[in-house]
Amino acid sequence: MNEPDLFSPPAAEADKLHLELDGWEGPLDLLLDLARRQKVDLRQISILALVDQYLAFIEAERMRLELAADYLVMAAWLAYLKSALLLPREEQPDPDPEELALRLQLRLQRLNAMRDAAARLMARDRLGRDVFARGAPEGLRLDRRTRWQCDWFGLVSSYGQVQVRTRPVVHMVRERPVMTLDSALDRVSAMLGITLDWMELREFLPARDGEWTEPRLRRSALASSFVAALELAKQGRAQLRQDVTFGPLHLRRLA
Amino acid sequence: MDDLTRAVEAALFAAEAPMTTDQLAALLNGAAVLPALHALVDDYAERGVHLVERGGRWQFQTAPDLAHLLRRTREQPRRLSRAATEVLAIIAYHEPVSRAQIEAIRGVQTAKGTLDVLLEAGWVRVAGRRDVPGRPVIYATTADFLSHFGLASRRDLPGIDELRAAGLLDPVDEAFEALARGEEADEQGALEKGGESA
Amino acid sequence: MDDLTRAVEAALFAAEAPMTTDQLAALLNGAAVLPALHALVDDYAERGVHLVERGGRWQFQTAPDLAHLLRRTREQPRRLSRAATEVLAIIAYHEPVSRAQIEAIRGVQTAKGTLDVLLEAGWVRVAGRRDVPGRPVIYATTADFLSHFGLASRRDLPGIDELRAAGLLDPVDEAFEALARGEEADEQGALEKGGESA
Repeated sequence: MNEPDLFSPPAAEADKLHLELDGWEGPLDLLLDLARRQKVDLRQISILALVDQYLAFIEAERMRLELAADYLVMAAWLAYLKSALLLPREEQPDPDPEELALRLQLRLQRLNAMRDAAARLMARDRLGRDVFARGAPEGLRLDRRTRWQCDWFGLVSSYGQVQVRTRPVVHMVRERPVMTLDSALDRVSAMLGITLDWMELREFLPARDGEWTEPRLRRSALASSFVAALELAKQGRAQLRQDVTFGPLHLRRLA
Repeated sequence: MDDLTRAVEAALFAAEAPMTTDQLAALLNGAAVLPALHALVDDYAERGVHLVERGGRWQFQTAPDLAHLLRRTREQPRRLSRAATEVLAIIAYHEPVSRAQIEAIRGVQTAKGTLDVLLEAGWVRVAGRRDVPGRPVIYATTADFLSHFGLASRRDLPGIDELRAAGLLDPVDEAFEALARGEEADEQGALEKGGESA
Repeated sequence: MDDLTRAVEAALFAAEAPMTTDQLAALLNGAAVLPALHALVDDYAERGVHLVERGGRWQFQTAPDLAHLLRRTREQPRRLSRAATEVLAIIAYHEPVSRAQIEAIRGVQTAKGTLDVLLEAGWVRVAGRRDVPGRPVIYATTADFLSHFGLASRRDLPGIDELRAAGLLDPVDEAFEALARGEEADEQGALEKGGESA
């Protein structure tokens, strides 16, 4: 032992440990508890004595309970630390065991500081336990009231809308020239009978003269002829072909 | 302030309900609390909080003259819904008018809430009951209505001819669309379109 | 007592929760309430009820020395487990702090329920995420925490200045580096005897 000050014998050896493992939250907690039993400033604690206490405790408890793995891991690590610390200084392995011991000491100090802080916090005059807020506050009431908004124009125009909506309305449906599906069907099937060649759908429409120049009527004729073509294809009387999407539609008689 | 008075003060402050002198005494190991109560009443007499006795029970309460500070009203502006605006317009043009008449003119049923909103806004009042079977309530506009809309009297409302001249009797697609979308139903809850009164 | 002071007194008395100076000012038409608050603190200093500031919020509460009289009628607040009190202390003294940091100090994993209890009590809140890989959630204390433990601010945490001065709020690595560099040779004198720096 080359550092006798740090590794002095435990101050409170007399404390016999009759403790349940459940009492601690993990090995660090147990170590801190053992360290506190030395009744010295944590900065002057003997790490070696602490290690001995921990190992002795684990050994004793091992007989009685299934020790949690982390307690055993800590025990193994502390056993290693102890043996490293006991080596002559020049033979000490890397990492430096005294550095490891110091780090352990720093951790214990920090946990100890927080444990003390928690105790002091809990001992304060606490609201609802030691001091009390007003038991039955009257409350600061905030009444919300809606201020409805509407302007003159909104009022008057909505009356106009009511009048418009409820006034009797006469609907006139203007007659429109159309090519009916029946006449398109007759026309397309008659024309298919003339040839076996492919014909573009538009070639089935009536020639552009007289009323057939009227664009709306032509659109109607095209639509009806298209439906007629589909109908004939369905009946197995015609064949349809379209080379590209939106391209011209061709049809021919199915022999 | 002596310890007993301090204790009485704290006990009443923290109490969830007014306390009798017996309750206070029991809490404070049988002390005679009445002198402490009277000392506190005097102490608080000029403050924002008073100690008062009501039916043998003691409690702190805020000074009555400060009530206006502790009860605040916040106004929230909100646009009148289309349905409510229509009902208001119909009442204004046709008053006094019953709910059934309003529905006949609008061509749709009117949700209960719609009239309530107008009553709450202070623009419509109940103007009695019509002397017909069922004695339906009839509605009319108020003086507040006139002043809100800047009208000297109901005669200032534009007539049908003026509405037509202003283009306000042209069909407004929007109005139909709104109805079709059930906008009123959203606003008014249980509103049903196309009521039987049409 | 002037009217503003009376009004502040009444407002805090009636309020269901502690109030900030801004909330008070808003209630009292923008008045400068701080002088009134300080006057009231002095006024109540010797009474059974005190006016206190907790994390920027003001509230009346009973004097701590009367606890023994008032406690018996009350339910005890929930007892926290030792784990929960330690976690709470670590969060309060180190905030904002991640779960991993809490666990590094305690040397043990934190059970799921432990943080939940503190969050549910309203003493701890999630204060965002740390901008490091994994973006861990970080925790901090709340204004209710300060109220409950009678702290005007985190600076009032018992012993926080001493802990900070002693480096006990710094992580082990930092403390170790500092010791290795001998920067804190004076404060940590005792450690040097055992440390490798001797």
